[in-house]
Amino acid sequence: MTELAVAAKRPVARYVQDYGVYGAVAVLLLFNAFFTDNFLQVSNLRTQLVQVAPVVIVALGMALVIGGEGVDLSVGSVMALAAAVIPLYLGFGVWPAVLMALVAGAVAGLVNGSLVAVVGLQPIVATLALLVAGRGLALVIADGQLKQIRNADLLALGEGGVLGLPLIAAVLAVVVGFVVHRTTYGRQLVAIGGNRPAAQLAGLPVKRVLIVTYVLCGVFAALAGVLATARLTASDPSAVGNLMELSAITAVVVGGTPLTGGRIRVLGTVAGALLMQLLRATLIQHGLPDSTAQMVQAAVILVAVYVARQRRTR
Amino acid sequence: MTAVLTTGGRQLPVSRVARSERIAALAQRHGALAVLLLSTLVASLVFDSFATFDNLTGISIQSSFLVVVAVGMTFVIITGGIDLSVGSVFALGGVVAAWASQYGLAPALLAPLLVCGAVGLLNGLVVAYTGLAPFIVTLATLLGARGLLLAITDEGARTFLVPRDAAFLDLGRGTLLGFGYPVWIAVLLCVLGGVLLQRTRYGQGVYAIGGSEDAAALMGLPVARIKVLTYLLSGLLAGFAGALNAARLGSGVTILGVGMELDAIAAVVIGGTLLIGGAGTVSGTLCGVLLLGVIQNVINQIGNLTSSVQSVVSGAFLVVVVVTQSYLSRVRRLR
Amino acid sequence: GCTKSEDGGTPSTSGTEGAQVVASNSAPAGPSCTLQQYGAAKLDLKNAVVGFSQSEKEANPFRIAETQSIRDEAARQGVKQLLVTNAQSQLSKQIADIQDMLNQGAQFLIVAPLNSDGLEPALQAAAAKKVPVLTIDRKINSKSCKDYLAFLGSNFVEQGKRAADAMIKVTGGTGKVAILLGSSGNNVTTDRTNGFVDQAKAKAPGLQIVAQQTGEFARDKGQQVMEQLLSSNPEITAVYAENDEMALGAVTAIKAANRKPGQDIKIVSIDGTRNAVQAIVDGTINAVIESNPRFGPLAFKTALDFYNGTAIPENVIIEDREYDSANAQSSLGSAY
Amino acid sequence: MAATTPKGVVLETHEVSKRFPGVLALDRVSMSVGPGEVHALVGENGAGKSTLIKVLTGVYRADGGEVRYRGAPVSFGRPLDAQHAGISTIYQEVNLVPLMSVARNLFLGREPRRVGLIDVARMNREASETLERYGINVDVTRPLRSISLGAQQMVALARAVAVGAHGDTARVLVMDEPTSSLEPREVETLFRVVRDLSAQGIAVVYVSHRLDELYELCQRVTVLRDGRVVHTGPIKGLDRLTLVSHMLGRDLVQVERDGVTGFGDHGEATSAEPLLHVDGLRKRHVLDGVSFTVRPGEVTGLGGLLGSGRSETAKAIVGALPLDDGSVTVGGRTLRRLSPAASLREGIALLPEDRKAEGIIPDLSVRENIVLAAMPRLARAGIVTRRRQDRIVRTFMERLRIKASSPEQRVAELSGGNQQKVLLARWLCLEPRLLLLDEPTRGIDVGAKAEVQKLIDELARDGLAVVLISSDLEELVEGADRVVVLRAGAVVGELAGDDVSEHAIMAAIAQEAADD
Ligand SMILES: Nc1ncnc2c1ncn2[C@@H]1O[C@H](COP(=O)(O)OP(=O)(O)OP(=O)(O)O)[C@@H](O)[C@H]1O
Ligand SMILES: Nc1ncnc2c1ncn2[C@@H]1O[C@H](COP(=O)(O)OP(=O)(O)OP(=O)(O)O)[C@@H](O)[C@H]1O
Ligand SMILES: [Mg+2]
Ligand SMILES: [Mg+2]
Repeated sequence: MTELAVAAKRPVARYVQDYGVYGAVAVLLLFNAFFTDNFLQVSNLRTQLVQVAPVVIVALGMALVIGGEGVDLSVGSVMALAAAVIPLYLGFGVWPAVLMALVAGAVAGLVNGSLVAVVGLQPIVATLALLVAGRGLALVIADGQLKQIRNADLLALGEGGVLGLPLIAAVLAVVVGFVVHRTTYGRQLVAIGGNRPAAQLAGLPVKRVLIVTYVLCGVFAALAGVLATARLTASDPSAVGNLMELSAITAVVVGGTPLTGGRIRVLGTVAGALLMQLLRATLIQHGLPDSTAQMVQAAVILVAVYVARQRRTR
Repeated sequence: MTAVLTTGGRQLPVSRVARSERIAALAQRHGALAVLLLSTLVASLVFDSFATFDNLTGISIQSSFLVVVAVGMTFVIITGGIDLSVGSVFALGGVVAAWASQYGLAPALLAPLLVCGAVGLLNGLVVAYTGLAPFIVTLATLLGARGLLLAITDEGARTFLVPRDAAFLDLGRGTLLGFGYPVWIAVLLCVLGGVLLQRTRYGQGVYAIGGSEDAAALMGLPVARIKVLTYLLSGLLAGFAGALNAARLGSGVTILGVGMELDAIAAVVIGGTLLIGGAGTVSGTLCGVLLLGVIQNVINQIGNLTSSVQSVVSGAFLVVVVVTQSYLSRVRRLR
Repeated sequence: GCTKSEDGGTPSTSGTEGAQVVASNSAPAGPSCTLQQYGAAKLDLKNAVVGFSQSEKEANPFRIAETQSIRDEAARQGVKQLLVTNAQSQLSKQIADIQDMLNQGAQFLIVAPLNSDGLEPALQAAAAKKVPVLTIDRKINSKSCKDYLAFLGSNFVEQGKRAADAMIKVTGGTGKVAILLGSSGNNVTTDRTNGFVDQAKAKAPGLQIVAQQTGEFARDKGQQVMEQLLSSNPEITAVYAENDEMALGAVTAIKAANRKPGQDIKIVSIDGTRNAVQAIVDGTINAVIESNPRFGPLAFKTALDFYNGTAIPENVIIEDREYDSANAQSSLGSAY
Repeated sequence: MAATTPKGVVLETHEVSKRFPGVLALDRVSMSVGPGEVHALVGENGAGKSTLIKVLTGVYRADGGEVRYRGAPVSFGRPLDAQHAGISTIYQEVNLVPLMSVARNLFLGREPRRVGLIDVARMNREASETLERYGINVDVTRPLRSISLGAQQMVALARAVAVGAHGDTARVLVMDEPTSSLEPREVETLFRVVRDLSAQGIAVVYVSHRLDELYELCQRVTVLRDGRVVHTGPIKGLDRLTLVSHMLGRDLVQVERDGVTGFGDHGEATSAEPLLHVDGLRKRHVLDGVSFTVRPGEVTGLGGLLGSGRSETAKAIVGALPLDDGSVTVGGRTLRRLSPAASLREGIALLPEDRKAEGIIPDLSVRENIVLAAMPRLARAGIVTRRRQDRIVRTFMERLRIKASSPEQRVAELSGGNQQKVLLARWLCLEPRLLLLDEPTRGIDVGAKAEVQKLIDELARDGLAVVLISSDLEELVEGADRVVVLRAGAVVGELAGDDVSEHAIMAAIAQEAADD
C-alpha cells in the first residue's frame, strides 16, 4: 500500500486557500500592533476576546448547520429568547435559569430541525419564520422590558476576564472540533451535507442527525444569549443578538466552510469570527464613520472569502 | 431478435402519468395562488373592511415595490443563487433618484439604474468569475451599498427631496383606473419577467444553471454571462423599485429597505420557487408578495396586537403558508 | 406559570406625575391652525374611531410608555375605537399601517413618525379622506395645517444643546468627550448630535470630542463600542450618549475597565428612563435630559381643542425635564 | 466496415499531459482521428479516457502538449467554444438538467424562435419527432428526471448529434461510455446513428468498456493505461485477448487463464428456505404487483427492458421508494416500516444505480465513503475509531483494486469505475445477508468487471442472497441462478437453472408483449 500512503502533493495555492484566514488574522494583528494606539495592551486584547466569544459560540453551531447543507437564520432571535427566559427563573437560582434558557434554545432548534428534516422546508425559510417570531415571543415573555440582572452568580459568568467567556468559547470549539471529526454523528452530518440522497440510501439516520444539529445550534445560540445577558448585566430581548445570524454566517464562511455543505472547518470558523472582530475593532478604534466602516467590511469579506475559495481543477 | 425487442418496447401508460403529473404541477405552480385566494376569502368574511376597493388598491400599491424587487430575486434564486443586497440597493436607488430628480425625469430614472446596476454587475461578476457563494458576496454588497448610501447622505443626515413640481413624482403617485402607476409598472414587469424566463434562451439558461450548473456548462451555455446578467437584472430592478418608491415618497429616505431581502426571499419561496434553483415562476412570486401583503393587512385588521405579538403572528403565518405550499407541491415530488 | 423572577413587578407607568407640560417659552410665534383652515369636519371624539401609528417596536421604555399613554388617554376620553399599529421600524410599513387604518374608518390619526421624510403618501391618503393627522415625538418635513395638523413633542436639537450644557456643568467645561451616536441615518441621531456639537463648540472650547461611534440606540452595542473606545482612547473623561440605553451600556463597559463611571468618566444622556435616573441616584450617570413619552393627555387635549374651534399652534413643544444628582432621587417615581 | 486508415486528420493530441493533485492522469498522450473514422478509446478504470476527452473539449486545460484541430493548435476555454468549433460531446455521466423538460433539454441553447421568443409548440413537436427516431417515445414536456437513465442517455445522444448537425460545422462527435445504461435495442439505434454520422464524414471518438461494441463499430483503437498510450492501431486483426492484455498490462497467458467473464459455473439450485419474500409491491404508474422470492446462496437476476421497474423494485425493497401497497418479508418476519436504515439493520443493502446522485459523497475521502454505512458499527460509544476503519478500508481497496492516490483522496477525484468499486466496498464491508445490486458493473473495465462478477459468485457461495439487476444480458445469464423478468412494473416470467438464456429472457418479454 505504499503508493497509497504517498500523500497527495498540494500546491501552494491550496495552502493559501486553507490557511488564508489565519494569515488575514495575523496581518490585522500586525497592522494594529503598529498603527493602533494601546492595541497590544492586555486589557484591549481581553476586550476583543470577550466580545468575540458569543459570536464564536453561535458560529460553531452555525457551522454544524451549514455543514449539513442548511442555514439557521433564527440564532439572533433564539439569543433573545434565552435572554428573556432567564429573569423568569432567576428566583430559583442561576443554574435552573440557565438551564431553562438552554431548554428554550433546544426547543427552538427542535422546531427548526423538524421543519427542515421532517416537513422538508428549505432551511432559509424554515428558520426565517423563527427569526421573525422568536424575537416577538421573547418580547412578549419579557413584556417588552429590559430587566436589570442583579444575581451575582450570573453576572460572574460575564466577568472573569479571559478565563470566562473566551475560555467557554475555546472549550466549545475544541468539543465541536472533536465531534465533527471524531464522532459518528459528526461524520454522518458531513456526509448528509455532502449528498443527502446518498446518505439516505446508505441508511444514515438523516432526520435524526439534522434535528440534533438544529437543536445543537439552538442550544449554542441560547448559551450565547445567556452569556451576552450576563455581560450586559441585563436581559434585553429587544437588542441582544440583533443581526447575529449574519455575523455568524460570515464567520463560518470566511473561515472556509462552504455554504453548500459537506465540509466543516471548526478552527477556521473561530478564525473567521476573530477576523471580523479585529476588523470591527480596528475600524472603531480608528474612528472611521459608519459609512466607511461598512464599505471596508464589505471589501474585507470579499477578499477573505476570495482567498479561501474552493478552486476547481481545470 | 432486435425486431422483437423493438416492437416489444411498449411504453408505460405515458398519457396517464402525464395527466396526473400535470395536475400536480398545476397545484405546485399555483399553490401560492390557492393559498392567496383562500386567505383573501377568509379575510373578507371575517373583516368588513377587508374586501373594500380602497383596501385592495392599498394592498396592491404597498406590495408593488416588493414585487419589482422580488422579480429580480426570482431570477437569481432560479439560478441557484441568492441576492441579499437588494434591500440596501433599494434604499440606495431611492436616495440616488431623489438626488437626481432635481435635474429632471430622465436623470431621476437613469442615475439609480446606473448606480444600482453597477452594484448588481459587481455581484454578478464576482459570483460568476470567482465561484464565491452568492450568499456571502451579496452579504458583502449589502454592507457596501448601505455604506455608500450613508456616505452620499452625510452619514444619513441629509435627505434629498424630490422637487414638488418634478414630473418624476407622477410616476409614483399617478393612478390609472384607481390603481397607482407603480402597480401597473409592477404588473408589466411581471409579465415581461415571465416572458423573459419562459420564452427566451436567456431564461432557459437561467433554469438550466439552477438545475445543474455543470451540465449547463457542458451543454455549452455561457454560464458566466447568464449569471452576470441575472445579478445585474436583480440590481437594476431593486434600484428601479427604489426610484419608484422615492417618487411615491417624494424624498430619498435613508432608512428604507432594511430586511427587505428577507421579505423578497420569503415571497419568492412562498411562490413555489426552489431555493436550490432550477424551478420557479414569476407569477408564483407575485402571489407570494401579495400573500405577505394580505397577512400584514390582516394583522392590522385584527388591530390592537402589540408589536411583539404581531411578529409572533406573522412568523406563525409564514410557517403555515409555507407548509401548506410545500404539501401542495409534495404531490408532485412523489410523482 | 411556574416562573419565578428575581424581583417584583415592573414599575407602573400610570399616575399624573411626569405628565407633559407645554414649554412656556416656546410661545406659538409661528402660524396656527383651526378647523376651518384645515378643512376638516367637526367630530365628537367620544364616538370616533381614532388611529395611532407607532413607529418602532414597543421594546424600549420610551415606546412602551408612549403607546400606553395614548391607550390610557383614549380609554379615559371614552373613544369608541382606538386602532393601534406598529411599523416595526419599517417606513413602508408605517405608510401601509396608516392607509390600513384609514380604510378601517379611522377619523382622527395620531402618528409617531419613523422618519421626518417619506410619509407623504400616507398623509395624502389622510388628506383625501379629510382625516386630521397629529404627529407626535418626531417632527416631519411637511406643511403643517395642510399635510398634517400640528406637531407635538420635543425639540431634539434643543435636547442635544441641553445635554451639552449639562456636560459643561459636570465636567467644568474641559475634557475629552466620546459620543455614542444613535442609529445611522436617523433624524434623531442627527439632531441630537448637531445640537450637542454646536453648543459645546460655542460654549466650551475646552470640551474636545475625541470619538464618535454609533451604538445604534442599543445597550449591548453601546457597551461594546465603549469597550473599544476605552481601549484605544484611555484618556476619555466624558461620554455623551444619545439615549439612556447606550449610556447604561457605557456604564457597564467603564466598570469592566476598572474605571468609575460618573467620577472618572462623566456621563450625560438623553431620555429619562427609570433605569437611567436610578443610575444618577447610584452616581454612575451624571445627568439625563428628559424626552417625555407621555403624549396621550396632551395629544387628546390638542384634538379636543382643535374640534372645539381653538387655533392649534404649528409646534407644540413640550417641556423636557432634566435629571441630575440634585433631583434624581425625588423624581425617580415619575421617570418612565 | 473496412479498416481503411483515414486520410487526413481532424482532431489530434500531441504529447498532452494533465496532472491532478496526486496523479498524472495523462502522460504525453498522442492520438488522432480522421474524418469518417470511428476511433475507440479504451483502457481500465482510471486510465485517463474521460480526462483526455475533457481536455479535448475544453473542460480541462492541458498542462503540457497541444491539441490540434483541423491542423491548427487550439485551446478551448470552455465546452461552448469546442461546441462552436464543431466538436460535440456526450460526457460519461449524463449531463442534462433533471428539472427541465425533455424537450427543453434537447433544445437548450438553440431553441427554435419566432419573433425573438421561443416557439414552445414547435420545440415540443420537433423534440417528439427527433426522439421517436431514437426509439424514445415520451411526453417531452415531462421533466427529464422522470424518465429512466437509459432514456436520458438517448436524449443526450440526440442532443449531441443535433448540436453537431446544427449548421454544417460539425466535424467531431465524442462519446464517453454512451452505452453503459442502454438496452440492446437502444444500442442498435445508437450504432445506426454513429454509422450514419461516420458516413457523413464526421469523426467519432468512442469510449466503451464493452469490447463487442468496439469490434462492431470502430476502425481504430487507442489503448490507454495509467495515462499513457500503450497501443494504437487498426482494430481489425487485433486479437481480443491481445487488446485486453494491453489494457490490463498483464501478459496474454494470464488473461487467458482468468477469462474475461468472472462467473464460475452455476451452482446447483439451492433448496434453502427463501430469505426474502417480496409480495405484491404496488406503486401507481411504476410497480404493478411485483412478487418474488430470493434464497440465500443464490443469485436472483431481475431482467426486463428499460423502465420495466427493476430499479424501482430494488428501491422499494429497501424502503427508499414509498409504496402504495405490498409487503417485504425477511427471514420470515414481515417488515413493518420500510426505510433504508431499517433494512440495513435487517442486513439488506442496495447498491444504487445512479452513483453520482445517490451513491458517492463527493467531498468525502475514499475511506469515509467506504465506511459510511458501517460507521456506527465501527465506532465505540459514538466515537470513530480509525484503526478498525483503516483495516477494513485497506482490505477492500486491495480486494477490489481501487485505484486512488491514497485512502484520503476525495472520491470525486476518482474515475467513474473506481467510484463504483468504492460503493461496492461500502456495502460489502457491512457483511449483509441480502445484497441488491443495481447495475453493479456499469462503467467498470473488463478486468474489474470480471473481479466483481467473481466476487458476486463468491458471495453467493458463502451463503449471501444476491439480487442482480443488469442491462447486460450476458452478465445476467451467466451470473444469475434464476431470473425474474419484469415488464411494465409486473413480473411476467421466471426462469431457473438451464432455462436461463438470453433467448429465453427476451422471449419472456416479447411473448407478453404479443399478448397485449
Ligand atoms: N478532478 C479530478 N481531480 C483529481 N483527480 C482526477 C480528477 N479527475 C480524474 N482524476 C484522476 O485521473 C485519473 C483518470 O481518470 P479518468 O476519469 O480519466 O478515467 P477513465 O479512463 O475515464 O476511467 P473510467 O473508465 O472509470 O471512467 C484517475 O486516476 C482519476 O482518479
Ligand atoms: N424508453 C423509454 N421511453 C419512455 N420512458 C421510459 C423509457 N425507459 C424508461 N422510461 C421511464 O423510466 C421510468 C423508470 O425507469 P427505471 O430506470 O426505473 O427502470 P428499470 O427497469 O430500473 O431500468 P434500468 O435500471 O435499466 O434503467 C419509468 O417510469 C418509465 O416511464
Ligand atoms: Mg471515464
Ligand atoms: Mg434502473
